[in-house]
Amino acid sequence: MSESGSIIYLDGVTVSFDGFKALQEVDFYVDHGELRALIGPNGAGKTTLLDAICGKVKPDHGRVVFGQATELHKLEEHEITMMGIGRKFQTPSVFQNMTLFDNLTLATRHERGVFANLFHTLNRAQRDHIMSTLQTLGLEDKAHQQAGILSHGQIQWLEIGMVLVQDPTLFLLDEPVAGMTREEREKTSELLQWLAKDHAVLVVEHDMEFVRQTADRVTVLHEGQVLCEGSVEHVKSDPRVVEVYLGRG
Amino acid sequence: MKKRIGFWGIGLLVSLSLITAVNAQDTIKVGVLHSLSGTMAISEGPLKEVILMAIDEINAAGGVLGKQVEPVIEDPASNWDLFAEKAKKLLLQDKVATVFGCWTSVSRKSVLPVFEQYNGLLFYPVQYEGEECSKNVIYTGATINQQASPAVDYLMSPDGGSKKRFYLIGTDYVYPRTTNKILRLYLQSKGVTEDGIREEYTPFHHQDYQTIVGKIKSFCAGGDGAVINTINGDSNVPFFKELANLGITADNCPVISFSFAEVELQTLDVKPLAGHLASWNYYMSLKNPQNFKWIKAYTAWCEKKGIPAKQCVTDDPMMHAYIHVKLWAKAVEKAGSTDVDKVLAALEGLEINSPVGNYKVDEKNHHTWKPVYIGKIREDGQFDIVWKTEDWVRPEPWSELTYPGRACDWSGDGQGTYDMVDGKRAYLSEKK
Amino acid sequence: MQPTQSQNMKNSAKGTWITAGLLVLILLIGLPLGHHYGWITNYSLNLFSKYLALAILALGMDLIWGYTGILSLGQAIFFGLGAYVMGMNLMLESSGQGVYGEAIPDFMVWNRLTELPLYWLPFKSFPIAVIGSIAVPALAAAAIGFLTFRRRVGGTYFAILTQAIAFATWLMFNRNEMNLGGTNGLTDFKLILGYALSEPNTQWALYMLTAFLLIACYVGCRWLTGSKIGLIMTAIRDQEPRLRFLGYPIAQYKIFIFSVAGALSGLAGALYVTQVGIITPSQIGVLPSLEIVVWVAFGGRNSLIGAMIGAVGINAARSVLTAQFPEWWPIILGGLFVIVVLLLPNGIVGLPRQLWHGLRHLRGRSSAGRQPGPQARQRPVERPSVNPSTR
Amino acid sequence: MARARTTWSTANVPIYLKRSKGEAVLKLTCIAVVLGGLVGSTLLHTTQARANTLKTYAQGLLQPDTQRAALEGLRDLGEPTVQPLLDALKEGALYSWKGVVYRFTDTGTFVDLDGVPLLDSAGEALLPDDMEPVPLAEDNIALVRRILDGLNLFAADVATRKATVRRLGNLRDAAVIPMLEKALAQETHTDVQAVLRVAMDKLRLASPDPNVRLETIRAFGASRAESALSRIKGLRKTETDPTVLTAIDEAVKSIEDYLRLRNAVGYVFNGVSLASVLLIMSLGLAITFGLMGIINMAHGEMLMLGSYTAYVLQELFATTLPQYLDYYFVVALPLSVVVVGFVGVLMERGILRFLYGRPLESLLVTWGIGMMLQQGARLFFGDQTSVSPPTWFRGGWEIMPGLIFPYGRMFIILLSLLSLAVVYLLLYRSTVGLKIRSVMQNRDMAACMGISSRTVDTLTFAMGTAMAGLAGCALSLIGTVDPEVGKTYIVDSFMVVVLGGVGKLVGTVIAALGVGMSNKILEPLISGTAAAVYAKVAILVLVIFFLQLKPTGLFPAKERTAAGAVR
Repeated sequence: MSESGSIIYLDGVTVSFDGFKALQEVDFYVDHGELRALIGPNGAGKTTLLDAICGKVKPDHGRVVFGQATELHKLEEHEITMMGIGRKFQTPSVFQNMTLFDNLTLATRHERGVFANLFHTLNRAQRDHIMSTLQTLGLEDKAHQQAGILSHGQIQWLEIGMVLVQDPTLFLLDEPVAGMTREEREKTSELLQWLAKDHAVLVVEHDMEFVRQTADRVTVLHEGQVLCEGSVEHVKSDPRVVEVYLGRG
Repeated sequence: MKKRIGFWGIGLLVSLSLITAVNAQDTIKVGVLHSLSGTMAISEGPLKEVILMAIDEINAAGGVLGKQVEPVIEDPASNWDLFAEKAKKLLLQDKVATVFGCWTSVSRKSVLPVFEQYNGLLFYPVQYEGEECSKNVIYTGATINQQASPAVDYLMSPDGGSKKRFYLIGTDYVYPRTTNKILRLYLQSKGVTEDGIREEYTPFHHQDYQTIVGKIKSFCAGGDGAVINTINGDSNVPFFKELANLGITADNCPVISFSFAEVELQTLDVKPLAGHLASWNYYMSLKNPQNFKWIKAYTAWCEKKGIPAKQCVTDDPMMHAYIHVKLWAKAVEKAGSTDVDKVLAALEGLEINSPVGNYKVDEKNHHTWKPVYIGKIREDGQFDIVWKTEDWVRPEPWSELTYPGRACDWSGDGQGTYDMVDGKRAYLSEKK
Repeated sequence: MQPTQSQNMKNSAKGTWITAGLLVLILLIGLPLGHHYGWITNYSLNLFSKYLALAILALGMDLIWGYTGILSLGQAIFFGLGAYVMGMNLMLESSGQGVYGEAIPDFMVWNRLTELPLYWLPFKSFPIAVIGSIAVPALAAAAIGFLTFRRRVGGTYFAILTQAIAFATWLMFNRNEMNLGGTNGLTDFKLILGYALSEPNTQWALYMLTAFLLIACYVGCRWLTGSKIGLIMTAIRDQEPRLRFLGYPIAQYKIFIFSVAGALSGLAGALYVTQVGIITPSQIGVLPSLEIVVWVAFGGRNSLIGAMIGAVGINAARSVLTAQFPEWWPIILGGLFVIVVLLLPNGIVGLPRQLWHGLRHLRGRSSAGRQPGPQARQRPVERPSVNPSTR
Repeated sequence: MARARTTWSTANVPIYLKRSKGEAVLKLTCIAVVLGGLVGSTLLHTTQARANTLKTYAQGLLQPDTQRAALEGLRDLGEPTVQPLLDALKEGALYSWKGVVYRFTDTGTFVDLDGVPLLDSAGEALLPDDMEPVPLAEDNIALVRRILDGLNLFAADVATRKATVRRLGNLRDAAVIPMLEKALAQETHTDVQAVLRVAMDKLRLASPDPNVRLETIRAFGASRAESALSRIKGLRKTETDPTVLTAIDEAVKSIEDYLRLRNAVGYVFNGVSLASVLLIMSLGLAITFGLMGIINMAHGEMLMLGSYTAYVLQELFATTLPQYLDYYFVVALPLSVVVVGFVGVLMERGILRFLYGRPLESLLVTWGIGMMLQQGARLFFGDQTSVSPPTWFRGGWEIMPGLIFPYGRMFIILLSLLSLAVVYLLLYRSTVGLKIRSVMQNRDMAACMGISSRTVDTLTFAMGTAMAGLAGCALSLIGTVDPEVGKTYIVDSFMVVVLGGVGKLVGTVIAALGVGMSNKILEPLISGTAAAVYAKVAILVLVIFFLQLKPTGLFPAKERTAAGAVR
């Protein structure tokens, strides 16, 4: 598979926190319209990899290339986001003191500069988009309630929704189903597959069950390096993976 | 919450009107405007005491014009902006006949417009930089030629060690700046060369004098140097401690200070200051009967007011503060009225017997005549008088050096400060 | 908790006009009438309009701290800058009337200056001075913001830095070499636009102007906090990282808000100096800056009305108390700090709601209504996830 | 009648009025008396007669035109007994009443020349209103001074002798050399002898004989005596003799070289000294801020409390056991730690623990507390008080001629190093420190391991404040003790902490050194009248710009999310 087809491409990326190498020389790519799962034991560097993509951490060396030739590692976080990369964090972070609607209003795709927003009010189209998003998430009836009152699962969805309304080309989802009930997981999984139709999605997840029913390709990270890559079955059969990961359940 | 604004507004107005509701018809109200809190309280507090004491004595002797004198005490809390506010209150709401108050030049400058606008009368008891001569102020404190220049003359005399080099150090505000502006010219007029004069200013409450004292040490090394100190308040402690530590003593490099007296010394660690000099019009240790009687009276007052004996000392500004109450009373009696203009007229050339001997208000310029003493600081915070002017010194609000031919005259149809322009008076007020 | 933004957006218009109307009623009609009928003396009116000027300052503080969660310990700098710029104009307006009767201000004479320093010249013109008194502080704020926010210096670090800057500014303004009057500051103003400042009429006009501007500023701030910017401000306060990954250039926003606050402070300063008649460095330093904080904290840091009440209330209290028992004032003020922060996280305007909350869940999660500071530890939302039968 | 005097100054001419008094007749009689006195003094020599002559001269002092004669008479009399008389004359305590001369004494009574007090019938001190003060004419002051000097050179008190010698030495008047030689001949005390020699050397510079000048200059050059520098330079202008001129240049050079070196050493010491002050203040902050993330705005006031502890103890000792006054400091040092540490406990237990995780709130609260403490101190102690250091901290160690390291400052340097060591050991080499650090990094985990995080919090905070207490007690040696003493260095020490970066002691140390040194090196460089201030400001600006490069300080805490600064 060629680099040109990839939407995100990590080229020998190394990230270290004084001494400790969270990522070493990682080469990694995701194609357009792909739904990629990223798995690995704790401290394998999964989150760090997402961080490296969305600019939360800067690689010590190596390149992070988005689309054809945009070098993300040279940009600020907000610039990266505006390139069309949406991130959902591991610990759900929404604006608890705002309504769901306001949460999404902030996320809605629109000029981010101060003066652009000084006199900005949502137009009908944007309102509808927000409401429909809430609908897909099944949260429309809570539209004007504080996010603080949502259940953990719903908060996850809200955050996913916030990524949705940004309408990015690449989704970065960090443990989207953590703390969800089985129903919620299935629903989330549907949602992701529906997303993957016209977006690239990169999911970090522990739950193999969920991974199997959602992802079409899986990358296994171990100690900051790509261990192996392929379909869920292929990965599961790989002895090294069994050794480092599944072996431990 | 909307109610609350109204609530506050009303509450405020009520409380204000309450404050203003002071009423007593058959007394003469006088204002006392000294900081009783904040950083200046230490110095200004005692002034309030002697003023009240003087008023007491006056009332005991039957008051003025047969009326009792009623002090209205305001506390501007060492806050320059509050001074203006409080002065306004005294003049407009309490309608006082006169105000005794202010210490720092800053506070005086900020109340000046108020007094001039409402034609009030202010007695100002502290030595100051001069170059001011308001119609509405009587300046009883020393002008520069009544404190600073005599000090310099003393230091340059063989008696004072015939000094040739002078390090002018002060706190950075109007008094030291103006004083040194004039002293510089004065020194030059006495043949002191440019490199024989150093000038430096530190902020209020400055603590770190290491470097400066280092400079002073090498400046004085020749033995012909002296320091003229206009540092204000607490900064003197680290300054003198540093001097003592670096072994700078009074006999090879005397420091002469203009801005602390007995009261401040009581609160400082005097040991490092001992032997250095000060220049004032009055010292508690002056050996004359009037002073002795006054101190006795004040000690009694302290006991009455429960002021601890340690703090019960008198100093120059206190003496002026006490005397200017007496001056005012005498003038009111002479004028037969408390009307400001009449009292001012009565004050011209008014003589009075004071703890420094005879003392009088100048016939023209609203300042006062008094002798100048150089004192040497003792370990007990008192002074040994080492030198005195032969007689009382004429006040010069405008120094001949900075403004040749400028003087001030409020007597008769005098209009205050004027310049002599080809033998004729050109009043500044006419320029405006 | 504060009213949610979207409600704000809807209600703000209505609410704003109601409160504004009330303010007009009290400040622009009530008090002037009272003054006209002599219930309120010139002196009191003048005093009160000083408080109103300070209320504008509090509005600025509320924007930056209450809404955006950035604690600036240097707001007094901008207040001072505005005041000094205006003061310079007043100084020049009444030049030649000083003690020395020279063309330059008195303090310059004893600072051995012969003519006006260059940077004084522009402020000879009143319009420039007015504009300057708002623009200069705003620019200063922008500069400080640019140096700090861009490098993501925030939270306590920002507080300490602004404090240090305030301290440095205070030191500098105290120097007479700055030719701004040193410790004495600028004072002894006589005229404004040729009108005598001492004239009751002038003072009345100034009062009306101040009251009007205060109301205008209030409406402006309400509009700002109600707008999308308002949302973003709150977002910065509560969840800055999240907002950053929504693609917002946080620094820009912080700088913007900080400058707006600076401009308000400057305006307040300009009004203050014309009415009090003196501005000294003692109004610039760390202490006054922190006092502004306590006004806002006392009034209610999530409410503009609260900020204004705080400013007027505490300053009124000061005038009264410093007259009665001055030496206790600092202790009272300090006590206020402790009490307000510990017990009234939303100030007095938040008190009713807070009590209500307190009653609501007695097992006093007293954290209710508290705004987590920008650095607050995330309160984990540990609740059993409910069954999402939302379809 | 008014009499204008021009001797006062050439440029500004204050006028000294003299109240008119004294009729011609009286004057004449006085002159007669004085003349008589002079005659008498030369003839009779019994003590009785001396007393009489003293009286007659005293009479002579009363009139301006006989005053000088009388003074000269007294000078030739050269007797200790004239001292009180002249002192009184000098300080205006000499009076005449009904033609008799009286001195007014500290006890508030008039005494005549034989020391007999003037009492009324009731035995009370009599203070007549028509007492005439005796003015001392301007041009006689020098004479009086000289007479008194003559007496002081042989005064019993050593200090008086030294002082007199020094002053005479500075007179640049070769005429006094014989006086000094006479004194040296009789002087027994070695110190005074040394002072005498220096004084005479200085005077010799003015000697007419070039050889004398030459050797004196060489001597000064060899001894590198700074005190002679300006004098020698002054000489250069007037000197004609070539050999002397070259000698002068050599002397000046050698002295100035020496001075350059000495000043350099001096600056370094000043820097270190300031750094130590900052360090000892910042340590406490570094603990509370670095470990707990609490900005203790009351740190300055904690310092103040430390100073007041010293002050109170001093007062206690002064009243109770004055003989051990010096030892108050020994007690004060540990006590201030305890007291202020305890205050810290109260603060933490009472207030701060409700505010963990909300640094801005705790910042405001601590500031409020500080404000109350400050004013409380002002109400209780008044505004200016100061501690006088124990005698063994007075003065300093003269490390090289003319350069003194004050003991007080050296002590503070030592103390700061000591406390640094203690803090280090406590935090990084002790179980307590281990607990502290574990709690600060992850309180829940620590709690699981059975560490009471609450106790640790209290302990840590108390430790921080205790350091401030220690600092306060130490700083009282070199500064004031007043309610605002905390304000002086607090901003700088905040800068030090920010600059050093939280969580690492070494950062604090280096930052303190950096700020202190650069401050003391800048200060002399910036000329003009405001060096001290501009240096301070410059430092603040530098720090702010430094934070542009390293927003988390020199040694940021090694966590994945750098604490506070970057978010």
